[in-house]
Amino acid sequence: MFGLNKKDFNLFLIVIALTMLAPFILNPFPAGSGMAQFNAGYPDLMQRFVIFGIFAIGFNILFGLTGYLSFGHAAFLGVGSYGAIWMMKLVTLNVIPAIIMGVIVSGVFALAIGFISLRRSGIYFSILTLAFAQMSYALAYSVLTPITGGETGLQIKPTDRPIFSNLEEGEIGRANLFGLDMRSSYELEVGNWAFTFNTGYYIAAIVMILAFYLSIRIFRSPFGTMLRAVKSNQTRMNYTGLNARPYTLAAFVISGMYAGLAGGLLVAMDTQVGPERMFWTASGEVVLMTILGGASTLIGPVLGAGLIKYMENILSKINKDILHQWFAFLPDGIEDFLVTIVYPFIGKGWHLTLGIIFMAVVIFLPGGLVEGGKRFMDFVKRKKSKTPPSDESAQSTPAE
Amino acid sequence: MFKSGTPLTSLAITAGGLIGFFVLMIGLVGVNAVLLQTLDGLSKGSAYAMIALGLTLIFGTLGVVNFAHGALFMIGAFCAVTLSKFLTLSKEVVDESKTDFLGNPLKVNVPYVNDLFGEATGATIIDWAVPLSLLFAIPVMILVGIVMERGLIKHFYKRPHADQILVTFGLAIVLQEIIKFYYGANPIPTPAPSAFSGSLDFGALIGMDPNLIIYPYWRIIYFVFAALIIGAVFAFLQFTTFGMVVRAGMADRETVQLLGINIDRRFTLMFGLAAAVAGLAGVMYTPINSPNYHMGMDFLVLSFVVVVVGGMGSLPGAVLAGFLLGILESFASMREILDVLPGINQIIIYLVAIIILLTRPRGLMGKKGVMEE
Amino acid sequence: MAILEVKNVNKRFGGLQALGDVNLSVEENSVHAIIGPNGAGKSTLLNCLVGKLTPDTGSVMFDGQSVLGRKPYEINQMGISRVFQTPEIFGDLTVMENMMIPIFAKRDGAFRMHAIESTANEKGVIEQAESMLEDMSMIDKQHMHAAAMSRGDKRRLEIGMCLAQEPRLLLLDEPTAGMARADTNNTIDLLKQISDERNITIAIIEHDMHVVFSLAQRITVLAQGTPLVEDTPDKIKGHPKVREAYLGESA
Amino acid sequence: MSNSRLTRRGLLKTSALAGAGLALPTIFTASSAAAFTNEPTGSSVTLGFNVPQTGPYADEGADELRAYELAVEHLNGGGDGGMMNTFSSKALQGNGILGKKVEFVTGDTQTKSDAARASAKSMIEKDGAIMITGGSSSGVAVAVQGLCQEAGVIFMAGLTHSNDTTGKDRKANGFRHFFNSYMSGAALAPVLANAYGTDRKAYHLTADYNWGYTTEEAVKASTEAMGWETVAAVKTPLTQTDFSSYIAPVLQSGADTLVLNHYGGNMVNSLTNAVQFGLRDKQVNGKDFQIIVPLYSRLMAKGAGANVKGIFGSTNWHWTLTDEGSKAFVKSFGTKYGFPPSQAAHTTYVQALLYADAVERAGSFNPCAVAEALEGFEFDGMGNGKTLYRADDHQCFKDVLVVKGKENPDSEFDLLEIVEVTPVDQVMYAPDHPQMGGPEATLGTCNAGA
Repeated sequence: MFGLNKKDFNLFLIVIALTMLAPFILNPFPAGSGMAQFNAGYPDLMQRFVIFGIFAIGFNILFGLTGYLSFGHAAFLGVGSYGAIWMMKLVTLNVIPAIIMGVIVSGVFALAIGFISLRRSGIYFSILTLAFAQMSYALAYSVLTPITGGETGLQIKPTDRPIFSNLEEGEIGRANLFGLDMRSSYELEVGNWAFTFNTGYYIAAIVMILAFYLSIRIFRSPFGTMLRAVKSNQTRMNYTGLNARPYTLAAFVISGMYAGLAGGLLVAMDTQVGPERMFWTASGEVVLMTILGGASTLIGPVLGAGLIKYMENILSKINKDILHQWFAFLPDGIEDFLVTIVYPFIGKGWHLTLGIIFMAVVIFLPGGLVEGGKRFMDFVKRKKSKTPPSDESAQSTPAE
Repeated sequence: MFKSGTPLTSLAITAGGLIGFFVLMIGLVGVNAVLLQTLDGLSKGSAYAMIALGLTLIFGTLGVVNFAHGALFMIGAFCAVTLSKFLTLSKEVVDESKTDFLGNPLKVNVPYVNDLFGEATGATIIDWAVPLSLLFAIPVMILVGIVMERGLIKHFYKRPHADQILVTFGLAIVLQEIIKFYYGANPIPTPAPSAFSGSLDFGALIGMDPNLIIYPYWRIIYFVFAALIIGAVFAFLQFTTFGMVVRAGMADRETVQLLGINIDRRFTLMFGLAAAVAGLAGVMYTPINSPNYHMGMDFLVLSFVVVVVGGMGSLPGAVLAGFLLGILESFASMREILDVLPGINQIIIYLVAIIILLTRPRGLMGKKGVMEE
Repeated sequence: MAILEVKNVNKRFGGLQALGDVNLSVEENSVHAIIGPNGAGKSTLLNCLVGKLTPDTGSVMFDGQSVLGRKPYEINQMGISRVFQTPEIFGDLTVMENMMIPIFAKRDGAFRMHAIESTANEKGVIEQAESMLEDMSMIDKQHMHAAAMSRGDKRRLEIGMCLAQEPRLLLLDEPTAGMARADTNNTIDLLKQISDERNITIAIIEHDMHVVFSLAQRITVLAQGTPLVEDTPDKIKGHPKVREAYLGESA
Repeated sequence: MSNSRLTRRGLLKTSALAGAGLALPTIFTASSAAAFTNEPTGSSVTLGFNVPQTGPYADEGADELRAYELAVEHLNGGGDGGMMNTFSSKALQGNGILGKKVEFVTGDTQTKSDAARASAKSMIEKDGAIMITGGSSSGVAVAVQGLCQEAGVIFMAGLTHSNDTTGKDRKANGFRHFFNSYMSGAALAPVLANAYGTDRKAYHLTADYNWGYTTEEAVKASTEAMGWETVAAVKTPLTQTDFSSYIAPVLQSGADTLVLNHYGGNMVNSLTNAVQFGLRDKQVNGKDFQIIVPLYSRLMAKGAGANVKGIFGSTNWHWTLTDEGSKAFVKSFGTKYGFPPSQAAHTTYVQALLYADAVERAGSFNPCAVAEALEGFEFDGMGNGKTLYRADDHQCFKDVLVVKGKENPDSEFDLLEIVEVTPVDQVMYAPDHPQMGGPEATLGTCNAGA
């Protein structure tokens, strides 16, 4: 179906189901209950899940397939965002031209940076990309302030009058899709549960599904095979009459355009850009997302992106009061004790939990979350069939 | 092609370039400014060189992408903080003549060392906390390095670089969060002994007008200290049997193992050594800038750039690149330069890194085949 | 007609004269061996042919066109394939994928952006790859990861990949180095078969005289970077200069 | 789960239709029944405290959060009431806001505009916050202010000192109590002239981003107006940690005063470096060399240790103030937490109270009504003397403190001494002042969302 083999098609269906039903899946706890804290089904976070999913999928096309580790990918996200917001400020508030603009701008940017950086490989390549991204960040923050807004970034202001718009005097333009406001939502109430269906989220989700579909196609195409060949053995590649440079450059540009797409979508969902979006930690974040989920797997990067964004947005919001509420049913002494134990890991300590998860995943699940999922499935299967453990599962851990 | 690969040629090229650069700069901004910024570049470069040296031992030679190296620098700095906190452990004495912010009688902290050694000696000991911390930091850092290697890094030598990045980044976050938990996020002042406050007037020494070329004593000490440490590490690797085995192991690990030498144990010790170098760099850095929990991350990216610009697997390359980038950064911050090229101070290091990597594929003195895949 | 013509090629590395005035011509559809003691410059010569090194002076013509100044992949696209001393294959890919890549390269050239088509739909390429794998008798291993195979199999695969490109000249760099006798013989048979059936010129660098004399129609002996003699195997066998080069001055 | 937090979602429990059937989907944009975004319908109201909990300003964020918790306690009638007792407006009853119990959610801005907006959005979308407040940098303040304008909730800025927040980036839904670069310059200049004379050559080091630019501009303008000469102004990167190469050439330039337009970590490091160079022991042009830090933060200044001694700067508020409001606040904060509050804590506490008071006076949570109640509001008893929330740009005008690093501190909190309380008239400016974005700067119109 759709040119996918059965396995990929099933995965694709699962991804469609997950994204379309996300408002339900991410809101498993009734509103008002103590566990509601863990609900992630509100528009902003759902949007971030899919947008950073796109970012990571794109990064994985470069890193997972060719093995080239770019440490400056956030620059393309940022540049795409700037391109998109200028489109909205000057031309139209419709999100489609803005997103297209983001993709084009970052594609051109990626072409230039990739052309230079891909003259080197391995760590030298990584440092070149890092250097370009850091330069972009530093300049955007300072001397390019007239274009980028500097520290305070760019927003749509009441004085912005895009060419194709009919705003009233003093009205602040809103991102829309042919009049459909990105921020409009339907609220569905079922018993104690409340589910939000947000226009912006669904647009971003559809874009992510398309981006995911495209990435499957790329993975399964001769081009994808060539990219894996680049990773595997460049010498053989050269002596098989293949020029590795345009392949890696194409992968780099595609992946830069994915980043630009994510950047454009970020602006479409939330019309604002700041230069921190290009800081090296943001580049590092997408690397971590991809590795955490499972590099060179199709779904891994999306899972990694989801986990990191979940931690950042949910864990950081838990504070001491909430802890006290959770443990309120316990005797005071035990309650205080538990709060003291848990407190360093939540709220302002969410970084600590993140660090521990990074370490735990890489130590216990080499290959990332996808590998963890596989092991779990193997475990379930083995339980079902009640056969003694075969060697197969042990081998499924890649040795290298 | 053999020729251009030798360290000597690259040194010659660098030296030639630098001389030309200096002449140009002197023409532009005058000899005083150039002298001053060179001095500053050397002191700035000392920190870069020391951190890069330790990182190269781990990253350039053991092949482990150690994102926790910045954290080692930070832990070193907090060794100094910890010792000075320890020395100022105090009992509270109520001073009835003053009041605190709530209007209650003021509680004054009197350090125990004052009780033990008398007020004058106690104050001196506290004053010298940073140099004293060196003694404290060496065993702590070596231990930290060894525990880190045995407990974690050891299992990652053969894993992909991606896994190494994830695990060491995770470790770096955990380490800095632990420090933040105990010491807070704000910088903690850790001054140098008062004997070293103020600055040396170089200009006056060589007969120029006073105040033209002044430089803080502590930064000069830092430079000398860095030179000593770097020299010691080189001497250690060059002249001891241990060092020879390690160098051989860097070149060809399997052969050395075939010779029946336990290279793993030596690598562990080398990790300890690298940690100690980073840590000592951190201890001595505390008076220059008050340490805070994320100072390691601030240096992390820069130190990777320095190592790679120096060339993977080359210790002299790392040191050379450290000083080179330090000096260039200093020059780029001069207002005469900034008037012509606004914002150049923001990007100089990265710009130079790009130029060097494009003209010299393996950095200044890199070895072929180290982490090029 | 000579398909490969090497004229007056010189190559120095610093103070070392690696190749001195090498002249060599390889006849079309022949098996030509280049032998010589260690350090004779065999590998340097080979690298000059495939574009990894550029000679300081001289010319290298393939089928009437100069290969100098071209990149390895361009030279390959001209019709020269190379088999390495240690098999260079795509270890992370399956055997089938390994075999498809040269076929794509043959069909699509050095670069083509075929990013949307599914590899599974490339029926023509798959059929060709299958038939080549059958020829190499590795069809049963097609789903294996290439890195997991034995060294002999890797060698077969590499040769198969080169053949799949239908090259006009196949260069082999000590293809049997480090192989057991049985594997060596299999490789000899394979190469013989190729030369008989496929219309491919073969140039082989080899240490193992058994291999050389079983295969070659002409042999060039290289010593200290210079060709000593070039002749038929029978003549080479008894040539005094060759004995000298190989056995020292005892001849 | 005895006292589960009631959020907007929580309230649905009571308002949801009986039975498990599907409720009618409602669209809550233009045609919604609610009058404004997150209109509180239950017995409680949720405020969003968005402060840096990770990153370099985490300690300031923590102090802001303490102040907020204290404010909530006081609003709900707990504790000693703090500044509610000294506040000139007596609308607050200690029974929550408009009788609704005040609850709050917290978030981490990470001092990044993206993260700050994500956090604020989650408060608005998930927790139903009716007002967002906090922050410790102008980048974040401008970003979140813009978001609140779009979403239709009130934003009460925390620590943000850039002119832009209520200058060119001012928004109808955003309010700032903290002072700004212009006020720092205007307040400092006369004091500096007094202490150091009117014939000085100043050398500026400026953080290379918006806040740095506005501060440099303000300090330059006001010091030049009284006769100082600006020798040079050099921009330093935000990510710079070692300022030695910028400080080394200062003496060569012939300047006798160094102005450090730096904040936070930059300020601590540049000041430490400058003192290291022994600049303050030098004599130039026959005068003692001086260093000035336009914006002081006591929390951060602590990081510079003894280096701050004798160095002039300005601050929004300091715990040693002796007016009734300040005393009440220090007492109630100090009693609860064991140390005196910072200026960040003060401004956020005041903002929380001002918001609550405005709601009470407006009689509605509707952001437009609240904005109207805040605009032109004059009050006293909040630690800064008589204060005006100007309607034109939503900036508070009040006295500004000029402070100096204390030579002999009594305790670790006793770092600054107040040199002068510059009266509000001296720091007043026109709403269309060129430093504030000129005549183009506009608040826009109030947005109530829904």
